[in-house]
Amino acid sequence: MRNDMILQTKNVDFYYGACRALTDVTLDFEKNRVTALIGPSGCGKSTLLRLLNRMNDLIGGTRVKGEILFEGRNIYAPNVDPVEIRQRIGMVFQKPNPFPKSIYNNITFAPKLSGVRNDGDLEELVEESLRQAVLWEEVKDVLNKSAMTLSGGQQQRLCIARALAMKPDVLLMDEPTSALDPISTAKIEELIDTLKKRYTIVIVTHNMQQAARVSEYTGFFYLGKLIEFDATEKIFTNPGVKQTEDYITGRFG
Amino acid sequence: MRNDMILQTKNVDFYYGACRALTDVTLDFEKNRVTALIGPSGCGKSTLLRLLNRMNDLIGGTRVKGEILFEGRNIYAPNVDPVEIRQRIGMVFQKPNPFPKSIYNNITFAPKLSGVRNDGDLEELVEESLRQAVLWEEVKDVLNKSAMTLSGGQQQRLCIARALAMKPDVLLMDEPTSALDPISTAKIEELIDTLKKRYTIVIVTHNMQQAARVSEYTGFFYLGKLIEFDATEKIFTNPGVKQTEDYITGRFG
Amino acid sequence: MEEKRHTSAEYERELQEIKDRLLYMGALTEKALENGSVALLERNAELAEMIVREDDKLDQLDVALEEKCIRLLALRQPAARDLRFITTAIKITGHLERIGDMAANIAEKVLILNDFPQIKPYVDLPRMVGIVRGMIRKSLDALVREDIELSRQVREEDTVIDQINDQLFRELLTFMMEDPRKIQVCLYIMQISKSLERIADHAESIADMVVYMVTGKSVRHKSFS
Amino acid sequence: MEEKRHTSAEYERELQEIKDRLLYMGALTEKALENGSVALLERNAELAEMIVREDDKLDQLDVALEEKCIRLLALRQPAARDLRFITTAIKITGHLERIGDMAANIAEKVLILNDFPQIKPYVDLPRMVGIVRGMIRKSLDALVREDIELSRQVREEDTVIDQINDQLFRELLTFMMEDPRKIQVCLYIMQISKSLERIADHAESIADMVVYMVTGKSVRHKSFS
Amino acid sequence: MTSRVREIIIKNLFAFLAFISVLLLGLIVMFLFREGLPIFSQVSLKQFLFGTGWYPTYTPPEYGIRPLIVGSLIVTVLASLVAVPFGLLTAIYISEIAPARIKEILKSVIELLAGLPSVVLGFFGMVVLAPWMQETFDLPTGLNIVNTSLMLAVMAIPTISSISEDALYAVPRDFKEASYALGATKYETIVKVVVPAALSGISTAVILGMSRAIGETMVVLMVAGGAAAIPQGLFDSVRPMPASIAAEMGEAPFGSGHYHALFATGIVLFIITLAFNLFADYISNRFKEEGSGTL
Amino acid sequence: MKKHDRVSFMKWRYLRQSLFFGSVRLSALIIALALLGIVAFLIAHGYRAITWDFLTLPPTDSMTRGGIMPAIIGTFYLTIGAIAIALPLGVVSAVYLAEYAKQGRFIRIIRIGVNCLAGVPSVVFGLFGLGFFVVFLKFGSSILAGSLTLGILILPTIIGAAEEALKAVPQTFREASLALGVSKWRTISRIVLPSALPGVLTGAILGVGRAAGETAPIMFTAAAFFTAVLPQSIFDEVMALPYHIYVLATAGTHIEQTRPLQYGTALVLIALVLGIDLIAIVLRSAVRRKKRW
Repeated sequence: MRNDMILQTKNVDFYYGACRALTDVTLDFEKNRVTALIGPSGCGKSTLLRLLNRMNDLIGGTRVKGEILFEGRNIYAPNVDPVEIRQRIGMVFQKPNPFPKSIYNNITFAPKLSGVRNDGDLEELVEESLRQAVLWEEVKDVLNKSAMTLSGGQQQRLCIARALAMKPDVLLMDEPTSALDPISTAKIEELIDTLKKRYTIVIVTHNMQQAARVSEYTGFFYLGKLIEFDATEKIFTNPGVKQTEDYITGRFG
Repeated sequence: MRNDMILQTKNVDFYYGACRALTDVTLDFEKNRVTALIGPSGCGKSTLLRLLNRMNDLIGGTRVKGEILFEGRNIYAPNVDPVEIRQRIGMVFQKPNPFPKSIYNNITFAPKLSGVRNDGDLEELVEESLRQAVLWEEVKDVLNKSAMTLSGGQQQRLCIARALAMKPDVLLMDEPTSALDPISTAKIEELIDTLKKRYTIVIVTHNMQQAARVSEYTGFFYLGKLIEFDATEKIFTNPGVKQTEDYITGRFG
Repeated sequence: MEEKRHTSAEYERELQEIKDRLLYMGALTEKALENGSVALLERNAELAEMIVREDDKLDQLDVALEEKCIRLLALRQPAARDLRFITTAIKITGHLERIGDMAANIAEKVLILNDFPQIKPYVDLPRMVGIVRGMIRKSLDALVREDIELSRQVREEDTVIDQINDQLFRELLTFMMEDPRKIQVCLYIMQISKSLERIADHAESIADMVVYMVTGKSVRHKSFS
Repeated sequence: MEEKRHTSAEYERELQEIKDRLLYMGALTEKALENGSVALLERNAELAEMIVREDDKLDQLDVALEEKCIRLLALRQPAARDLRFITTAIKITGHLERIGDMAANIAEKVLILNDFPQIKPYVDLPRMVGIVRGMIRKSLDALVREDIELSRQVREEDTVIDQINDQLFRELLTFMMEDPRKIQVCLYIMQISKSLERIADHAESIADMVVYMVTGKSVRHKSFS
Repeated sequence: MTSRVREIIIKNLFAFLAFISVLLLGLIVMFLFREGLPIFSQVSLKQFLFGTGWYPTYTPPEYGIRPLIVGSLIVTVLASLVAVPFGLLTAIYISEIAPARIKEILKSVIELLAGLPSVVLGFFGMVVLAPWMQETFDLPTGLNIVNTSLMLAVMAIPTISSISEDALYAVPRDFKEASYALGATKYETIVKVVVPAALSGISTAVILGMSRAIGETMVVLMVAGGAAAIPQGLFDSVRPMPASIAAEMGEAPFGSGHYHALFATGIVLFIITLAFNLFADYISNRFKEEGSGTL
Repeated sequence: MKKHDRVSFMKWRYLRQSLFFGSVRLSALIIALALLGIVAFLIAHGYRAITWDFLTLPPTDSMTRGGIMPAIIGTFYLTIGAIAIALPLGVVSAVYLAEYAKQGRFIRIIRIGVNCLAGVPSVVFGLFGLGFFVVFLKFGSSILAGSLTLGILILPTIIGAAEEALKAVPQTFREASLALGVSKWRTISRIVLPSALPGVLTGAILGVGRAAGETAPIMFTAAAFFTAVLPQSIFDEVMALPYHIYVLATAGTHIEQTRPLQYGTALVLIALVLGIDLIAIVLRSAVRRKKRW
């Protein structure tokens, strides 16, 4: 059981300056499972997500207490290089954000920098990543076109492919469909379903129904605290905490 | 029956340049009811909404065919002033867009322009509009503070109050909650429910569930055509057209 | 469903309406049973006929309520407790409708019985009716108050009904053996008793569902078989 | 549910699974009825006991399937046809479970009957079992194929079953009057017949629900009362 | 590890290079004071600022720069009176009204106008405007306050116009849509919504335009006429501070009182423009933080 | 309001609009005409002076005849020197401000420093150049001193343009790159700077234009009244076009006679400066059209 927990947070507090954004969050993420984080705006769910690959480093004046273990190692230990962590823990953002480069170069950008030079390897990587992101069939003939010419939904799948090209273990998704229409959303959700066989996925979503549809585990956050964490089925049919129940059933009062 | 139809579109085609965005849309909006327009991105639902108060006039190179009747009068007739139409048909946008003015001045902006000068009248109007938008209790002591200091959900309710201050007959809402979190969304939905007693509401939404929750009638658009229009209950439990059924049940193929 | 109001007053109202309708249906079945009991004791054919006629009402209420529940499922996407409540309501309305059917069956048998001479004073049947009515009321009260204790009581009473039914069966069997002319009458009484026993089963099912609704855990079939 | 695939293959799979489970439950009840019939004809106590034991299985399947449906309602927010299918499935599984209970009841009666001498060759009961089994199969086929015509057939067969049951009742009543020693045996046979009649009712209910599911219109209680 | 070290080195190197701007500003202040302060051994600060006589080559010399300050201020104010309405209206035209093609062209025109070397403008004022004025209004000289102000206005208009236009352009489309949807006309939308929302940017534009005018050298050197006296009318010649510095520095012997006085004038000029710039900075920052909420 | 009142009120609202639009259009027209007028006037008076000799010969006869070649060369040297100093320093500063600096006192100081530097009058730069480079560092009046002075003058322009260009690069690009496990410097050098390059270039070119046209800062630091010989090292004085105009127009002994030369020189200067600006404008609009984010 213990070994299946690829990411763990232990009593994590997080501060923006003097303001505490997360309080005592302890949460285990199981390997090859989709875990959804839900809760109202400002509840800390996105903050937690960005702690998991040290993206919060980019903001000044923040402070982390407690431990975040990735494969048992505290990623906030002083000798840990956040760059390495981010290579192992990929991220997909709310708005699709491909680079203004060709589709091919979008995918190869990071692998090239981390030392993959061989053209054959790169081409293979591009195809594999795009196939995994179920985009290959749509773009295989236009790999040299700018990524900006793709539709919003395609761009988001490209961003997922780009993250996959680094062969990460974990994929963090920060409201990956909130800028997309229902059809693109459905495609991304279906994609998440196939990806979980190979990756551990943590998804933050505004949309409770989405959490219900895609995830195996759900954590409900409120005011910076983890109120309840359980199997998604349990959370949505029979939550253990009154606050969760109220939120799930729309009693925000 | 006929008299209850405050807005009607008759065989409306709409073109952006050479591209036809709407094809032969004929649709009646019943007075004091909430009508939802749903469909995938680019299906024409927002386009139709913006035709209803001539907001599309602001974009160059567009062309309207067919008639749009407001209380029986074609609003695209040459002698009709769009400014007057917009005073009778209010609009609320996707992103809350209060003016960077005080709350008070946001509400009084339009009434002042249309000639309401008396301070007492204006104050009354502000209170009435804010009360209708269920915002009065939250802001009555800070009417002179900038509207920008309000939260997203409050801003959107302010925008609704601002539209109500013109005492319109119809309120158009273009995905009014897509930028808001579930709690604010629930508040706006509840507000829509109370507003329909006095106003006719047309709402465009990405979120099928939202259409199900708030509306009495639903129109499903696909590729610029109105596929099905019926009571919301009918659309969501037993739609008449296969395409609608597929969309409603998530079979986007 | 207690303290916190749903942000949508309309939704809250609709949930309440479902509860009210269920209680109303429950009251109708109780009334039918009471009338059946009275019709039997007072040999009142008119009353019995009315019961049969009124079963229609319950059938219509059942269809309407089920549609309401499905509408709510389609338009509101309820989750957790609300979802359990609505799916439970769909099943409960079916049980209540069945109870109504049973009551009508009983009334039909009463009509037939009234054409025969009474073989002995009716003691057990009125007693069963009293218990069964209490079970229906308690099971629905349990639903409304989310009271698991009431559910437990209903379950206990069901065993009482089963015992009475068995005992009555044996008693009637003896009557039949003793006097073959009484066979037909006894058969009808047996059927009434059996119907009451089945109503009690339905009431127990409702009570079990309440437990599921409140706790999210199924207790059905635990005590069975 | 035919041509177009749902974008979520997982969802489509789960819907299919519900269908498969319903068919499986239907097959189990049919098997139980068939075994009951055999046990009766061959006076096979062992087979009858097995049926009673196996009812547990159906009970568990019922609970599991209902939970699956509620899970799907909570996690997928189905609408329109999918929603009608799932709510229908919740009710159908209840009916199938009840049919299983009836089959077990029949088996219990068969066990008792086996202790008595046979009063006449069983003709009507096996015939009823045959028809009822067909009704169960047809009602579920109607569900899977969304075939309203099959539903109509089920409805017609139900009247046949009602007629056989009535006729058997009168016949047995004559037997009982003629020879009080046969009263007990006849009562049990009556109960078996009644159980089969109730199973047929359940099958008809299932068929009616299929009509609702396919057309969105309720036909229940239309032909009743 | 090496990549982390490299990151740290790069960051600190860049910080140092960025700090050079501040060092330069410090050096400017230091050298202005180093060369300018010695004058106050000859004349008091009060005499220097408020003295009405600027006779640096007389014996004994007089170093009163009040006429120069007055000259600078008057041409700046007059130039602003012309440049602000023109600049602002043009900005409104470009950002709100003009069709796309005209908009592009006009923006380029403004930018080219900004790029016009001041010496050319001075030259133009000197050889075209001055003779014309002299003749038309029968003046003793065409090199006067009005001429200077007009030329300075031409210098300031692009600054005011382009910064205002940026500010207007930055007003979200949402505001305009909201206004139109409420039944406002285009004029009302511009005047009541767009301009107020851009007011902080427009204020910054005006201040920076004035700052540009007051510090401008070549135009005032060539067109103002050079009279170091407090002017009595709008057609008098003046000698604004930059003109005085530019004109006389070549002749002032190194290390002389005159030399130091010119540097001291530079200090005054520097402080005035610094004040303008800090004020503009303050305005744009203040509104950035609070939003132009209660306008 | 009665219906009649409402109609006339609407008419009043539209009248107000027409008046306003009229004045706005008029002011835009006047400004466009001002530029056209000045340029047209200079062309009309100066084009006759532009000959091959004018462009390739040094001035002769106490600058009453001959060409302006040394001034063109001088301006070229000064401008190249200025941009060589300001561009690297400006871009690096902008990168620091836009990418590395977090909120704090240090960055606030730098920002105020840059803003103030931008507002310093050009003549004060001249004074500073004189005091620091010419006198204190003993460069004398030279290309070096002039280039340094001009470089400092255009530094804030370059920083501003570069920072703007960097800020226009969507934050999401940086996040995307960092989230892929790419280090900060590589994110900047591979993603941010290439995206910002056109903007930086535009800024640099505009800086060049500004440097070429400035007069006051070089008056005391680099510009010679007259030299017949071309500069041999960066410590030599040079002639420069702007200063040459000023000299011809104000300090010459035969101001009226040399008018054609003045017009010609002015024409060459504006052709140079406006030409450079035009390149920047065209480049920018081309890039904007291509840009998709």
